Amino acid sequence: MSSADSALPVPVGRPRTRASRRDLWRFLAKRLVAGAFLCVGITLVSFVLTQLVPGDPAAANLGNRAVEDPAAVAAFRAQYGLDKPLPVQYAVYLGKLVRGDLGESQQSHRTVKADLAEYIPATFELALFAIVLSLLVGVTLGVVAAVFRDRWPDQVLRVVSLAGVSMPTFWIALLAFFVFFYKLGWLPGGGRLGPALTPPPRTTGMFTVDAALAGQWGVLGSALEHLVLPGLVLATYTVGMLLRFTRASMLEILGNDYVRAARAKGLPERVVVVRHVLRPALISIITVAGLAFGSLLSGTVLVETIYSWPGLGQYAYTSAKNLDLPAIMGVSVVVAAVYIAINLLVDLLYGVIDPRIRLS
Amino acid sequence: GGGSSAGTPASGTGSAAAPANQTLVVDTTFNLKTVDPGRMFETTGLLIDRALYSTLLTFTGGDVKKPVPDLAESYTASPDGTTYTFKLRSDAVFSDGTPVTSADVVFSLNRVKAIAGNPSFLMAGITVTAPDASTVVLTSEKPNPSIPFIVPNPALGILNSTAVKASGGTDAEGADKNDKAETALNTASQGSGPYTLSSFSTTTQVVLEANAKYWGTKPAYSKVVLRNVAANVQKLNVTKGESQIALDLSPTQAEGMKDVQVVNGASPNVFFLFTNNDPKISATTANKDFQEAVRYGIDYDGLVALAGTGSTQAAGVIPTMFLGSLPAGSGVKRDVARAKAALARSGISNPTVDIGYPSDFASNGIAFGDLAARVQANLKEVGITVNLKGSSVQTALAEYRDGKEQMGLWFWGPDYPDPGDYLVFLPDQLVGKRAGYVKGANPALEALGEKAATTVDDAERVKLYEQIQTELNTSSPFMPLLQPAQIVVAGQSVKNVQSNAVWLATLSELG
Amino acid sequence: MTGATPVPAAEPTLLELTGVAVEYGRRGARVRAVDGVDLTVAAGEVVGLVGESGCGKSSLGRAAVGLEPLAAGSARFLGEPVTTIGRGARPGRLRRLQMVFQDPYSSLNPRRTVGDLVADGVTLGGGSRAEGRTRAAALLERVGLPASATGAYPHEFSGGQLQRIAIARTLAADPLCFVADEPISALDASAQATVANLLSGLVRDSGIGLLLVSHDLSVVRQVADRVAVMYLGRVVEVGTTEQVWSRPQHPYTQALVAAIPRPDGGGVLPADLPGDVPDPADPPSGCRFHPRCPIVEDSCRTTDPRPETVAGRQVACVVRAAPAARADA
Amino acid sequence: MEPLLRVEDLRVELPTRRGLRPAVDGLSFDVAEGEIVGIAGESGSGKTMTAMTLLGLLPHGARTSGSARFDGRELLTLGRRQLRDLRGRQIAMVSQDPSTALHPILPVGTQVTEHMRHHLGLSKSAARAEAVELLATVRIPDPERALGAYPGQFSGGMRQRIAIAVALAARPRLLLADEPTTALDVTVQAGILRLLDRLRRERGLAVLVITHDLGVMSAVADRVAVMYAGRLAESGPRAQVLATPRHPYTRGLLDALPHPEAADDPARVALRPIPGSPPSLGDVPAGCPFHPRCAFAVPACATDRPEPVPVAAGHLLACPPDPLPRDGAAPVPEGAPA
Amino acid sequence: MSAGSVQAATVTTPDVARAARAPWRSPLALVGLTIIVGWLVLAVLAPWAAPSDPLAQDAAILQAPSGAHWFGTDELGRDVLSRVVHGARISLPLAFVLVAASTLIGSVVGAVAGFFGRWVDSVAMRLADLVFAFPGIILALAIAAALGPQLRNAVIAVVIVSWPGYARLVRSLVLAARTSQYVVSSRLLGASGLRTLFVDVRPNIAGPVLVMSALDIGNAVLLLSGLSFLGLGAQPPTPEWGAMVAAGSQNFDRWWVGLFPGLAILTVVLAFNFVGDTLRDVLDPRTARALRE
Ligand SMILES: Nc1ncnc2c1ncn2[C@@H]1O[C@H](COP(=O)(O)OP(=O)(O)OP(=O)(O)O)[C@@H](O)[C@H]1O
Ligand SMILES: Nc1ncnc2c1ncn2[C@@H]1O[C@H](COP(=O)(O)OP(=O)(O)OP(=O)(O)O)[C@@H](O)[C@H]1O
Ligand SMILES: [Mg+2]
Ligand SMILES: [Mg+2]
Repeated sequence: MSSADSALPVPVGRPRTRASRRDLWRFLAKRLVAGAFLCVGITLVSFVLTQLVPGDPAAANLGNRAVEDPAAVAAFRAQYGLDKPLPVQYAVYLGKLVRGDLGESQQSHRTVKADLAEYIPATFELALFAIVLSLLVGVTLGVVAAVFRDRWPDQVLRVVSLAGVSMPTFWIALLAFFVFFYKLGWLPGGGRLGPALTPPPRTTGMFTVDAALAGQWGVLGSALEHLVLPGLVLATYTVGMLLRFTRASMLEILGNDYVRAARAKGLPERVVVVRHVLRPALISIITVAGLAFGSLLSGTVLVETIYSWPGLGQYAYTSAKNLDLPAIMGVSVVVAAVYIAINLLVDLLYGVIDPRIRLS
Repeated sequence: GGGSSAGTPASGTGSAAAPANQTLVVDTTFNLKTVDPGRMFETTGLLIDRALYSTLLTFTGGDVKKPVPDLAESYTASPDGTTYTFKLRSDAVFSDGTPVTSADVVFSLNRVKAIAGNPSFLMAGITVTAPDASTVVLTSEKPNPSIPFIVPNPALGILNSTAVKASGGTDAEGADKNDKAETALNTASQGSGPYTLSSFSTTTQVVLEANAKYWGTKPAYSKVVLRNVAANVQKLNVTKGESQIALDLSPTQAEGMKDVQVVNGASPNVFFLFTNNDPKISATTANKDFQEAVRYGIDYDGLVALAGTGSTQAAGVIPTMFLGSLPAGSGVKRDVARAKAALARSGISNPTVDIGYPSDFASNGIAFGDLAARVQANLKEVGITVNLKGSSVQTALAEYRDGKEQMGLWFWGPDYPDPGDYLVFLPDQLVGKRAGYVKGANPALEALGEKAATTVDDAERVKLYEQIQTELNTSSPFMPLLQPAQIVVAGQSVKNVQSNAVWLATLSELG
Repeated sequence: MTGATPVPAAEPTLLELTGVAVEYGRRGARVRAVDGVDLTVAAGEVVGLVGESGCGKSSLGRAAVGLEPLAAGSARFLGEPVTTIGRGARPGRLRRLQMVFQDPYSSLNPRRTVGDLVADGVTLGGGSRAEGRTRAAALLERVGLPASATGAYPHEFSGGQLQRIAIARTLAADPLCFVADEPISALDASAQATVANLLSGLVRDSGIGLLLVSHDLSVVRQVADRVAVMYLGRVVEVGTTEQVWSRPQHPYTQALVAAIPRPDGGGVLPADLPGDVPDPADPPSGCRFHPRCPIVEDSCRTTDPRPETVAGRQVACVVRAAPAARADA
Repeated sequence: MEPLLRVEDLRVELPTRRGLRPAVDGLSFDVAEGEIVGIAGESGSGKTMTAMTLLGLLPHGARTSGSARFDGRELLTLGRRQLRDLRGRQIAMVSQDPSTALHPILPVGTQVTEHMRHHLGLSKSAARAEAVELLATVRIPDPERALGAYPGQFSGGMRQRIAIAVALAARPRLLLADEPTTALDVTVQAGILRLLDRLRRERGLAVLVITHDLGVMSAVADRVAVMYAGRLAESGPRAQVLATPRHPYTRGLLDALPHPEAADDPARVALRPIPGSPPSLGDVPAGCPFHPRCAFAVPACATDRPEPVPVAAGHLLACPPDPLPRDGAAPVPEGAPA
Repeated sequence: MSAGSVQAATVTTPDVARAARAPWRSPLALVGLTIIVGWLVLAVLAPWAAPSDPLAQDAAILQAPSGAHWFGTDELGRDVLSRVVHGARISLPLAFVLVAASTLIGSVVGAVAGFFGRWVDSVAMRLADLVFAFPGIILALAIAAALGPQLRNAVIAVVIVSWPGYARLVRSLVLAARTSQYVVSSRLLGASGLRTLFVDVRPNIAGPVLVMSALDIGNAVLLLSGLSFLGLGAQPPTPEWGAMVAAGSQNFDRWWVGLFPGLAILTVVLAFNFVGDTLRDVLDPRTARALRE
């Protein structure tokens, strides 16, 4: 062989661990700052929105008689700082927010933080159950649809997924409730636990987890039983969404040269599909899963109301109805924070899955 | 006197006595902010606080016409109706075992007043004193014959003053800012009632446990779980035995239920319509002939049918179960011809008016939107065009309270079970003003009202209130429509199920 | 062959690039893709620009027509500066400086008819629609397509035809000079030949100046009068096509020429140039080619060579310049 | 003895909207051990489909006929399992674009070893060791570290070397190289061509090189087949086909290229494109598919399907008129400028 | 050199033509289209097609489906079938209006953001972020609560919630198109940025936007009926499907009151999704991608 063929050493792109770690921190810091601004924006929007409401929080939260009593109204206004000019109210709110104080709910007479601490885990438990379920079912079926592209399983799944995203959540929730609880009696209706049971000692606030931690298997069973119906209902939309999307991104990737190359290597089809196709497809699936989580939160408003699930959705609904300003703003901040966190998580997961992002 | 509020069980009750260790599951749609009596005035709070706190007087079963002894074994009223002296019983103790004294009563009642919260109006103009450890005197500035009907209110439940003070409670001036006991009271109750608070959430469930130190008859159920459940689900739960009591079913929902007791009480809520008497708001609605046209144009029977079995036409503004109510059947009857004649007399051609109502609100299973639509249809037959202007309860309430609605469709729920609470409909009073019914609109009626407010004698009072209502039914801008049914549905095992007009049901009486 | 002399610049210079630099990226991570390039294009002249992938040919071409801002240096067209394209319309005088892109499929709007696309060149210059239409038909025939093509959409044509349409579109603006960025590398062999012939024909017939960017030296050789060879953002050698092809001076040019396989059936393996183009963000010190250079000397690692005349053309190589300088002395 | 790969009268029909259409039609060629055979032709002439047929990776609904025997086994009728065992292990592929042929998010190590372990049953460490050796063979600097790196961290030329390493990992006997250098710079291309040449010499690897670049063909192939519209136009030893092409299409391809051999010609000769463009799948003209573009076409060309016939030792030609001179001089078709 | 001939011209296929042919290729789209047309016809002919006045309370309440009342009667003795049929007159036009409004607003904002860039872009996109950070129904809830529970306000709420999707899509398409070679070459020929926006970019955006709108109609129907279900949209006695389901949910065992309006929602949404999904396959497989950027 000619000497010219002896390649000179060429720098292989070296894994830039140190630099990339610093970049990671910078990236995180940037996202967090942006997130903080978003949160402030959100509070401003919800503040303005609630001011638009023609009603009066005092009227909404004081009784019929008390509202006619100037002393009671004044006391109420003073208690919630409603006697101050609007910009001051907002500034005071922001000031407290920075210190982690979300104010006191006018409906529950508790700090919004305490309320949220109770409701967030409930919703998180439900949403997590639903999203995990959707990911398992949606992604699996999406893979099946892609593998069987244009053949009957694909056609069937196409209808299934479209049906999933077309179901009115509230209707399917009622239907499921009626059928599985009332008619068949297979599953309990509403609530997080059977009435005879006391919630497990609080660690995470998620009954299933807490019950498991405390070893209270009966409670765990009941908590799981209660999760099933609302969880399934909540998941119908996201299963459809993820199925369709998984199929699309799988197909996009199946068309790539590197998949053909993997097949040409004689790898078993399972390895090709899982390692060479699904893995890169996960990058976009994760994005959609993040979006799906957002739509789940929307779904919780309806589902929690129907299933008496004491969570964020119900809280948001009742606060909006009662013009409970601190609660509405608290919910908004939390939801925005969740949104930011999920986006961040999605971005970080990209890095885990995709070395191109991790390394650049 | 009117219809009995004590319902009769729809079907036979179970025979076996409930075992002492049984749990009672009660489903209700929570309207609950707190169980601190000083701040509480919502339906669910009343239900719970009745079980947690004893009051000076109380009502038993469904009878709210007759206050009976609770912590006070007896009381006397001064003839002028300004001073009420209560004698406390000696054996009553709080749940921590300390005896109930007059100091606790004074503290509790003063605290309600000082906090200036929702129930503070109950104590308006009333001062409380304790001449000795077992005597409490309530003195009112004006004669106040309602006091025996006010003190049973669970908001006036008697707190263990020592314990409450220890957790930051105060009855002094400035309690609106300084009283910090609410959180503590939402964690553990400090009362002498049949139950104690075991766990509390304003949205999920509240658990009560029998008060081991209760001085009265021990309740049958050792534990009560109140769950926040929507009415439609309550029905399923109680049918399936998942709960024993459902408190919020509408008549329609309760119709035809099998294997449960349906206790069909009457609700003290009176739905009414008003046409604004203020010509500045609407010259049309302020017109007397127009008002008559509306009054006789409405199909009261149709509305009652709409409200479902158990509902009745409200003969006057005072509900049947309260003193002074008009006899059933004495209400206005529809007379389309008369209505048309009145309309013709008014000289207004093609009257068009807006009607305001809370469109997102239903009470006793009746949606205001449905009622309004009915009213619209009724009045159309008379020749009046009604535009439905429903809005969210908060928005509508604001308009209503500001007296801006041309026509309004609302209900009045009693603050306490006494006809005195219904003087608000008179000119220049709370509700009267909302309908533009101002001072001087009916001087004779106003005089009657003043007299009724200070009369102590029951027979006299009944007469006065009947007169007032008849006058209202003749010339006021108010048209009482109906009194819906208040239904308690209970499983077969529960005994002594009665519906109470003030606090829905007395949990400690259930067997 | 005597031609060691540069092509006399008898024709007026149309495009003049001096010290052009193009940078990408944000502060902190700036990459200098083109670094101080001098180049001219005269009327009726085809200047070829060759080099390995990523060496900055396209960047230079884009900068020359005002599609990239200059980080340094100047680009002048007919003596006036080429302004970078902004949000508004390009100044009218620059309309005669145009560009043809590599990918014919993406340089024509798929939703518009070929006729409209070509007529753009006329109407955007203030011509009427009718003028545009007649001109479009004429130009399509000029590039060898039937006038009836005006009614069709781009997807109805093959790559070679599309490239000719793209050229017709450019011609509608009556360019004096244009830059063609790899106009034929996406095409089949025979379509390549068609388009290459079309381009060189245009230059000869209309006296248009052409800067032809290509990574394929053999194509450039076929079409260009002069060739500039780029390496990592710099021009390392400029000379007549003949000089560069037959007697390359710069070691990089030599490697480039030697690596071209010849389809003569001879079975000769082309010579290999080991290594890769370094990262432009972090160019080697001294001569940028020195890590891969077969004739590297110590001074190459430190001295950044300036273009000097070697054997009748400009070469930026310390080693090659040295004997020339000695000879000159 | 039969050569390693013998393709005879291969026909591949692909599903189109208008039904099955032949993408490869009556193609025959051999590849012997240690031999590099080139298939040339314009875009769409069926080169890639030929390779895919050999791997059993045709699109859904494709139909094949004829025969393709590898080491005596008929590939066209092999079952899915057997085909899978053959792929990578016996016949491997390197495809055109190194930036897409390697999986962007799997480490190089995985891509080199996964099928090695599957086919050869090697342990993880053994496979790694072999992979290191292999990467060294294809001249990847610092192979140890390269195993943990991702394709994106390498330049185009390096990636193609890695792709070749991946193809060679399970020690195949035949390498299908589909335009292995098209996306690369000439300098890098030279390195890859040298690598292929070395592999065949050192390992006795048989290589089928698919390309439209006759320069590449000329550099590495021992024998050359030229395809047009799915049919064989001409095939034979490299020197014969490229230096003295007999088919007008081969000639046209050569003329359309820049003319390095005219290096001494001071007056540059204009390139001579083949007029028209290749037919698309589905409307291949009857008779000789090239006849509408052929300067030498005779009436019979439009009707009679030309079959490849031997015109010299190992030289097949599918052009009955056989109009070109035998000395390799460029002919002058009528109408062309002298 | 010879003149290349124009290849046998397959029919020119701009989007509209392709979109129009889409349903005939896919049975699902055909089913969807049939359902939509069916509902539209019902909506137009409702006064004649419905057996009775949707507001007339003249039957016995809560009767099970029977020959007289195919879908039974509701809690006020109204004919459920008539109400479901009349519901189409509310949901369908509103869904179209809604999507048209969001599309218009979103496209304009997106185009302006993409075209002007810099702070205009930042402001528009931060606004969009703000909306995205709220789950749709929670924001709609807040808006509907703030403006008051009325169908009109619910529509406004849904528009506010859904325009950012279009803005992002259009912006990303504009950004992509802005650097595309055909836009650049127009720019070189002297077209201003604005002109290319209309001449070159707009037709290329139409497809994806159309797909998104088609897929969004279903979502709009869902969101709107969800708000009505919660009591924040249509008010009684309006025969709106979501509100009817809510009414039906008050009496679970009288399943017919809520089942049929729910089915109506499902069929309409499903039909639009069938059509939208097919359109996406035909017009733009990458809408979903662009959406995320
Ligand atoms: N828009 C851009 N942003 C950042 N870097 C860029 C951009 N365009 C080009 N570059 C970088 O600038 C350098 C020169 O790129 P350019 O496209 O000019 O090279 P080229 O010679 O045209 O290459 P090719 O032959 O591959 O087209 C490369 O390193 C490239 O990565
Ligand atoms: N999946 C497919 N389905 C239908 N037809 C196809 C498919 N893939 C390729 N074809 C068609 O088959 C014919 C042969 O394609 P092939 O890819 O083999 O050509 P090629 O010679 O490799 O061309 P290129 O040089 O462009 O790679 C072409 O007309 C092509 O359009
Ligand atoms: Mg380039
Ligand atoms: Mg190919």
